[in-house]
Amino acid sequence: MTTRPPSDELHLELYRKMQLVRRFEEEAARAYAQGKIGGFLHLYIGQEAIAVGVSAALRADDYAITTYRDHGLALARGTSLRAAMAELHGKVTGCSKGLGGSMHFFDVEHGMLGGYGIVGGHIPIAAGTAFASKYRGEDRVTVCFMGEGAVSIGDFHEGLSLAALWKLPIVFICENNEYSMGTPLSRELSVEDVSTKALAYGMARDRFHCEHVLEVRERVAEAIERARLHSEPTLVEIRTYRFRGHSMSDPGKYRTAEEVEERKQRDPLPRSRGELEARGFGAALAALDEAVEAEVADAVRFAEESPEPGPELLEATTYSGPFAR
Amino acid sequence: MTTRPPSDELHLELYRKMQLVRRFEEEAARAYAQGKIGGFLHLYIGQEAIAVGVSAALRADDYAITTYRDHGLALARGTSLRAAMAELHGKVTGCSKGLGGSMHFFDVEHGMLGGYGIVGGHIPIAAGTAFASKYRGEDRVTVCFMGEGAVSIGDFHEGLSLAALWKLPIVFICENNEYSMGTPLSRELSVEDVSTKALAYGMARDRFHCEHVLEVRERVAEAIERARLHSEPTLVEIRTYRFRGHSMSDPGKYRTAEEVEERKQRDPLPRSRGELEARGFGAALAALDEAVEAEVADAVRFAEESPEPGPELLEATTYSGPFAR
Amino acid sequence: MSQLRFREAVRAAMIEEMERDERVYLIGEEVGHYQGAYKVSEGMLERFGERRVIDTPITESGFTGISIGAAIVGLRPIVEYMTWNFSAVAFDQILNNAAKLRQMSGGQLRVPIVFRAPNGSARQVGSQHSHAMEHFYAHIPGLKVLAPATPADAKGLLKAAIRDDDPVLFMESETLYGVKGEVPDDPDFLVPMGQAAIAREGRDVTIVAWSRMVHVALEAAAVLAREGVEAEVIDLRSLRPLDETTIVASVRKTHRAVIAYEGWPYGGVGAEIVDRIQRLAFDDLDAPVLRTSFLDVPMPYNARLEQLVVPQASRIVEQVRKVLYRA
Amino acid sequence: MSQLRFREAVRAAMIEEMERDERVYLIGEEVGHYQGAYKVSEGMLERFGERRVIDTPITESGFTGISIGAAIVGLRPIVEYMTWNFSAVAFDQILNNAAKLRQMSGGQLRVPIVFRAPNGSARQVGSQHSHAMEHFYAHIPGLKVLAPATPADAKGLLKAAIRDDDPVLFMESETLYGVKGEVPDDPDFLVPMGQAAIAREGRDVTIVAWSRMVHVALEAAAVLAREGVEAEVIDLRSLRPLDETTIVASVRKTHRAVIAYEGWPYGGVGAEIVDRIQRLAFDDLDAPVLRTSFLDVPMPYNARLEQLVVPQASRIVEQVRKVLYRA
Ligand SMILES: Cc1ncc(C[n+]2csc(CCOP(=O)(O)OP(=O)(O)O)c2C)c(N)n1
Ligand SMILES: Cc1ncc(C[n+]2csc(CCOP(=O)(O)OP(=O)(O)O)c2C)c(N)n1
Ligand SMILES: [Mg+2]
Ligand SMILES: [Mg+2]
Repeated sequence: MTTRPPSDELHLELYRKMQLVRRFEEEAARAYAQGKIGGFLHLYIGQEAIAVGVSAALRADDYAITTYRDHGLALARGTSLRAAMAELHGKVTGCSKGLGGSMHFFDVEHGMLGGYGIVGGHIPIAAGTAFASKYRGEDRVTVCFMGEGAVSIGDFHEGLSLAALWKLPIVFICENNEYSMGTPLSRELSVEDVSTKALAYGMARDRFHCEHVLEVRERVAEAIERARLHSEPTLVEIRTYRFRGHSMSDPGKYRTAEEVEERKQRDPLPRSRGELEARGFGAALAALDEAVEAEVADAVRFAEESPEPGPELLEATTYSGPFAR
Repeated sequence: MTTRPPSDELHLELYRKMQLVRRFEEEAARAYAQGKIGGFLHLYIGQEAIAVGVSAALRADDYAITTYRDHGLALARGTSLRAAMAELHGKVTGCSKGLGGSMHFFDVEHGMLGGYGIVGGHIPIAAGTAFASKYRGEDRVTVCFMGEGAVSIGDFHEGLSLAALWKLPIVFICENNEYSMGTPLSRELSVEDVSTKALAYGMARDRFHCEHVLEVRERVAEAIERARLHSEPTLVEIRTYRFRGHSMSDPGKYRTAEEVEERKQRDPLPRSRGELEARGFGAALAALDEAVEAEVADAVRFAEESPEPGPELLEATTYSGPFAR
Repeated sequence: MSQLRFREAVRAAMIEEMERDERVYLIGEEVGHYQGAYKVSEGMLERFGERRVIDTPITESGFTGISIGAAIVGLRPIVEYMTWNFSAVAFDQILNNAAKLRQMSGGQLRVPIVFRAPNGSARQVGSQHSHAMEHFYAHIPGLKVLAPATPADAKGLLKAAIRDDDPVLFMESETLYGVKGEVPDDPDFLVPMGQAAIAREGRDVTIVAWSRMVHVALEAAAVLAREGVEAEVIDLRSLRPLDETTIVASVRKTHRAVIAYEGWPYGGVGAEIVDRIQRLAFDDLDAPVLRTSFLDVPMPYNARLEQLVVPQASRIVEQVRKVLYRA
Repeated sequence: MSQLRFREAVRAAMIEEMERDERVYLIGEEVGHYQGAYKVSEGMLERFGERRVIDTPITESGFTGISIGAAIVGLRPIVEYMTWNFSAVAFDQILNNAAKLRQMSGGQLRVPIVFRAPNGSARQVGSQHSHAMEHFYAHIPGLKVLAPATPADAKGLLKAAIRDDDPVLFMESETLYGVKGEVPDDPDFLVPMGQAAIAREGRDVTIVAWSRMVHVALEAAAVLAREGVEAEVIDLRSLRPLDETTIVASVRKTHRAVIAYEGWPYGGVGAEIVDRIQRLAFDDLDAPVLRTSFLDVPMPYNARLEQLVVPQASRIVEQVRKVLYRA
């Protein structure tokens, strides 16, 4: 076997990650429909190129934080499929011991500092991790993901105001998927270009459509470098689209089937696959896909067979020290 | 006696109002030092031309709302000196029956919808009064005053976001006096030009130094017209300076005596007086000043002699209906 | 009378009051085009138009403040939070403006506004989405807090709340929305605030509950009946004002009380009720008043642990046995 | 031992811990260049520099969240609010992140952070600036809440809080800042959380108080002594964890209890203490437990009405007479 050029190697690896996230979530949706997973389940399907592309631009010790739509980021950063699927099943082997659930994936070892359920609330938290890096004189970077629905809320403003004032090493990534639940951009924002918010803070900004995982990686790498080398924040708006409902319980009546179909034509995942096929990696892709299937199946089995968390965890995870009653 | 040109008539009247506010607060400061007034007392001295100029551009039925630094606005809108001074003395004859105090002047009859103590908290409230005007199809306008210290907080962002999205008939007036308590602009804002915040909302904006009460009136009148005729909000930043401490308990060590002196040279109040003198109104001014002195003295006497609110007011002002315990 | 689900009763109350009074409007996330995150406002946008059924961006503090502002100049807003959890970002507006504006203004202003949303635990929605927020708000003078358990009370109390001149917080429950019941059609059917209902009569012990927990308390009462214990179940309906008269009358009869509700044990509405009972019926009490509430931890996602944290009928039964010294 | 004012004791605790541990920093409005709105942090900027004594814009939710974020990755922030009132705009951060992150993360994270500020009534600062915020926060599992009454306890408890791995809310009082007392100099002097102190021994009635009200309770006890009533005054110091052992032991001895504190009557810490006493010392109680709190209204500006709303020694005395059936 000849060695592949590094760029193809990378592209294959990012394809694999996207495929992993996609297939993981498809199986999660199935398990949810079977009642094996409860609560809310917000799928990332359609947006995988963002978490995967951004993660590829990060160093292993960088911090990442996101919303309740958090499976993709956790997997992209390296959380095992087993730990992720077990978390959805509420098992103690899950990345948050089955206490967090779909919306609250945490995996500190992989720099995944969590999925958060209150829109905007995690933005100051993310700025705080960047603050800590700067305080300690480290060159770690934080990336903070949010939906475009978050940009009108107070914590967005306070987080960005302070990040700009204190020049924190952070990249804010707004995944603008055009809908906040059922609300389209036009009913959400007086200026649809989210990146203009950066002007108010004198913050660097970028804006592009998510069409290719490698482009995501490259564009965001610039912002990450700005954070790492100059300790300056950036607001990056990435236009994207989610193919599924807001969560599993959303029938998605606010969009036409044509609109969704049209967007699926621009799905970055098959685009990467197509390109890689065209470059002669058909066999490699088939092998990758097969490995992904095996990994997902293994994760489901693992999750189903894992034990549940016991009640002794409740108080021990409420306080680190003695329980305060 | 010959009739004066209307512009001089107006200028004299606005001079009188500024002088009224200035002398009212000087006497309030004296009463505070004597222990006759308690709590916080935030003086507006130096900024009078703003409340007076803006109020001159308003219709009597327009709404105005501001912060705890609220004496100037109440008096400019028509609250009697008696009611204002009695409020500071905690008397039942006060504009808030002695229950509100310095920070919470309310005078609904004069469209003074209050002084508010939580920085930024009144901004959505103000937007709500504008919302109501639009809802009812009235052409009333709301003006909402705030310090530049308020622009980083969440409620500023949410209030302006919604006002822009819903095209509410409101004018946001940021009185940028360069300090938020002891914090100078440089430690508060990454972009010192507050009006740039409007870009994030696609909102009209204006920005100028408060040098002349008539200019304030004219410039803000444009924004008021935009609100009244087109139901569109504006963010107006007016640079100004407070000559006293943040409140009576602030020694103001964060500014040099020279800086304060230099700013006092640009005090709009003596400037108006000077101009009017030069236009031959010396005698009229003297009469005005004398009337102001009498009015202030009367207000102090009234306040001192007024009765205190009785305990029966407490429950009756907590609920409109039966007390809910 | 009509058979309505809880969500339909809430909707009927809103529709009737909006038909009656032009100043009433509904505002919140997804209340309009989406027909409500839990379909409570289904059809209302079509009926009343965008002027009166208003979709908002995610700005709870903003639209709360805006509606308080609209209320002080004469409108009568109904503010829907997608769930009460999200009111936490609007906490200051509720505490410092809704509850205080009347008093700060020396009585010049009124704040006729209703805040409503589903409250308490749902199913496995986890730590940040399972709060019982009444425990924070009932503490605050200037506010009223309602928590009905049946469709009829939901309709009658919500209509009373909308007609009230003070801020009223109205607690619904996702898990109750599907519950059916008889609901009066009379457009002037109102349930007065501050009056509890006796959901079940009994002589041996008083169980005080509200909202969803009334149904769980009735389950517990059925179990207890099989043991020969006749529990009186009080459906509070209104938390502030609190109907201490009904509670005390019942305890005078039964001499024992258990309070069952969602929410954490430290303080809150439950502790307040304990205080009133021990203060107003001290000599009638044959046992300490006990409570059944959430366990004292954030809500876990795992279904079994969640069931452990949320009060079940069996836990109420246990507490009743304790106050009867049968444990 | 040194004679220190309360504010100096708080400052000494911060300085010692910041000297000891590089990860500790102080953040808030006017804590640096201005030397603290109430001069608590006077001199600290000069000593530690802008890196560790950080002035913020008015963004309570922002700098609360930032400090929680810094805490989960290993720093140990001290967050000062200008007063606790302003924490209301950061309520969601405290409720949903500070208190929950450990549990949501399955125990992976710790949140070693201290929030501190003056709390309760000051003098005529009116409706929006006079909140006793402990009643909201003590309800929340995941948080600890302290409220010392003396300079020594302020220092010892604050140091314990800073060294603690969980979020601790520390309630000071503007009206206590000038109070002097003996304070140990030992840099390892810590007061353990969850242990109440007996501020005055007595046998006839137990008065439970915290923060500023301990001093008012002692005043009341002095008045009562003249009537031949020996009141035991418990200075709680810590509200969560709550030292029910000390309270119950005292009530077992005195058979009567009055709770005196700032804050509204509905629910809150006061009601929780009532619940614990009636639950754990039911058979020892000779009278209902009574409370002396704020009247149930927003704080009025007028000085006389404010004094009426805020508990005075005379009101405590009255309640004591009632539990002694001497009223
Ligand atoms: C403060 C708050 N308000 C409301 C909600 C309910 N909610 C959850 S997700 C969501 C929509 C968010 O949309 P967006 O930010 O665009 O992210 P997306 O779901 O598209 O990824 C809403 C309204 C919440 N979680 N937090
Ligand atoms: C949310 C909140 N945080 C802090 C305070 C305390 N505080 C009152 S006024 C003030 C400074 C405000 O400055 P600015 O907005 O510039 O208005 P100015 O006083 O200059 O008129 C601060 C920090 C408050 N009232 N509300
Ligand atoms: Mg979106
Ligand atoms: Mg200022």
